Amino acid sequence: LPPEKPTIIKCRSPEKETFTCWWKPASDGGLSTNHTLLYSKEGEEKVHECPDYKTAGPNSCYFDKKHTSFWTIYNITVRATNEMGSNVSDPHYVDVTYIVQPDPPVNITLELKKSIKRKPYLVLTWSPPPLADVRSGWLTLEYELRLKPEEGEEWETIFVGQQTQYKMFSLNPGKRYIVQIHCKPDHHGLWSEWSPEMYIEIPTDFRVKD
Amino acid sequence: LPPEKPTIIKCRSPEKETFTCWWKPASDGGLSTNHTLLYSKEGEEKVHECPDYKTAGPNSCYFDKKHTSFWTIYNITVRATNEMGSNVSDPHYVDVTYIVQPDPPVNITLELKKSIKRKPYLVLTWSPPPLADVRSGWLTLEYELRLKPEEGEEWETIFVGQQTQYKMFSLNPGKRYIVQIHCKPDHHGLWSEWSPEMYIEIPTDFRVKD
Amino acid sequence: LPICPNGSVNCQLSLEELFDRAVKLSHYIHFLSSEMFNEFDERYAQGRGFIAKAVNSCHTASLTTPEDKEQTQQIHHEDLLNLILGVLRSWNDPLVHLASEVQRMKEAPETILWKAVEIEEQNKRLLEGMEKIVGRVQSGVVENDIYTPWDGLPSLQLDDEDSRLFAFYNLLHCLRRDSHKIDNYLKVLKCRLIHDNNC
Repeated sequence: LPPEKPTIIKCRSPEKETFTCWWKPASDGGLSTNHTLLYSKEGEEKVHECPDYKTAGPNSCYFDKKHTSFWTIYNITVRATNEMGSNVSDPHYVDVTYIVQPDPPVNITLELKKSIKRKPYLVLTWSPPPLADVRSGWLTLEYELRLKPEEGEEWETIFVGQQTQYKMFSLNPGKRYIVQIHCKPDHHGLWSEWSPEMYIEIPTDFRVKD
Repeated sequence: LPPEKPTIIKCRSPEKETFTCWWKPASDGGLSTNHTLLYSKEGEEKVHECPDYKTAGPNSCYFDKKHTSFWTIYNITVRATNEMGSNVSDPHYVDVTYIVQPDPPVNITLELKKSIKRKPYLVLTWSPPPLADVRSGWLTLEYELRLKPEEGEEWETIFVGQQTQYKMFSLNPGKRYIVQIHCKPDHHGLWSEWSPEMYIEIPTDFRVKD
Repeated sequence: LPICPNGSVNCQLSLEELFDRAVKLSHYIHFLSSEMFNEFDERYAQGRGFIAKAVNSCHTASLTTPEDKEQTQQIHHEDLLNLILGVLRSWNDPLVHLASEVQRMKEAPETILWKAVEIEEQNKRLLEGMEKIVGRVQSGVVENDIYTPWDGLPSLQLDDEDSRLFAFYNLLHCLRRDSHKIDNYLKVLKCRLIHDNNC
């Protein structure tokens, strides 16, 4: 039998300069199957083949700067071929601006402070992921943090816009909290992975005097 | 004695359409001295005299729209003359692009809102200064706000880019805050004065339940 | 938000999307050009009186570009777009040489070098985008005739340090000026064509 239809899983750009697409190979029914990624740009008849099947690992296509335009929509398909015939995936449309998924924020610090009236508050600070930080003004990021008591079930998520610092006031002395942060390009694009979990313990003697 | 050398103090444009220069008159040693502002524009041999000594008050020269060009260097000097002779200031080189200092933002409103999870947050909105024509895109303004607890010492300053609205999340229930905003042209120019102080009290019953 | 809801039938970026990206890019290019000029000025030009000499010496000075709000608003958008294209094209060649000549400078600071390379790349990208916008806005063929040649390479390679530094200063001063013009004109065009002058 000819191979089944392959499917394009996703395409991602880490910094709006290059992008990579991954596909799920068609089940090959035991026959050796090879895959070809083809793409055309909006308004152009010309069909091109994937410029680089290697850099991003198996079943992937990497578009370097030269092959990445963010003025156009890409129409991408993958063709699976074996000795009995071939089969083409559904078209996958890509606009590079919409598939930007940055790396998580870095250099996260948690510091416990006491306000003038002895109220404890937590100051979180962080930095943009290195790739975005270098191109500030080109890739503007927004941040969201989440925290929960260690044994708690529910995360509390707080959107903090473009700030890279946040003050938490309503904390319970004696509790241990888990904190994570992630980021996303300001208009279009996808949330990064969450940063690694960080822990902070609110000492009991920080009891708030009402 | 002929007058001493006058000095040009500064030149400013409030809306990137006109500009004014001020000078410090030379000490006149008791003799009546008059001042003449002369300028030439990049790429032109011709020397012009100040078009309007009146509009911006004493020791000033006002350049209306017709006499104001951007991306071009003005070479400006002031000459002081009395019956004993005259003296000319050092040349002052000005490109109006870099001397725009707008008026502060107006119509500032502060509104307290509760997020879905009963967390209090403050919504600030404001408008660009009336003189500034941001609608046509000729002038693009960026804003920065600062706030601090009433009895606090330290201002917290937040750059908010071109938005005219901002949501403040990390607020301390029961506290009274002072808020101010100022603005600057994108890229070049000077920050406006801060807007008048505004106060907002975060009610205590906004305390978050565990 | 599906990119192409009805498949590939007229599936293309909207003019608004194209202008959004062009303005973000022109803003970024000018931001870099301005920073690069300031860093160079601070490091190499203090007390040399270059500003007085850098008068009317940009290779694009012969292009008559609007110099105030009224002129910018009165010019037809197709003429302004072609003018932007002309200025961008006129910078392709000098930016290629700028990046390589900065590399040859004595302890060329990494930050200036990196910006020169980044600006060269982003300028080409903005040119690609502007050709796309002009093609969309203008029914006819994209005009290719607005262009001013640059003959400044020899002066970047002069032995006399003061003259060579002035040549760099002047080029960076002109780049800062022209990239600001492009950014400003694009913001006006976007408000005019996309937001009906109600930005």
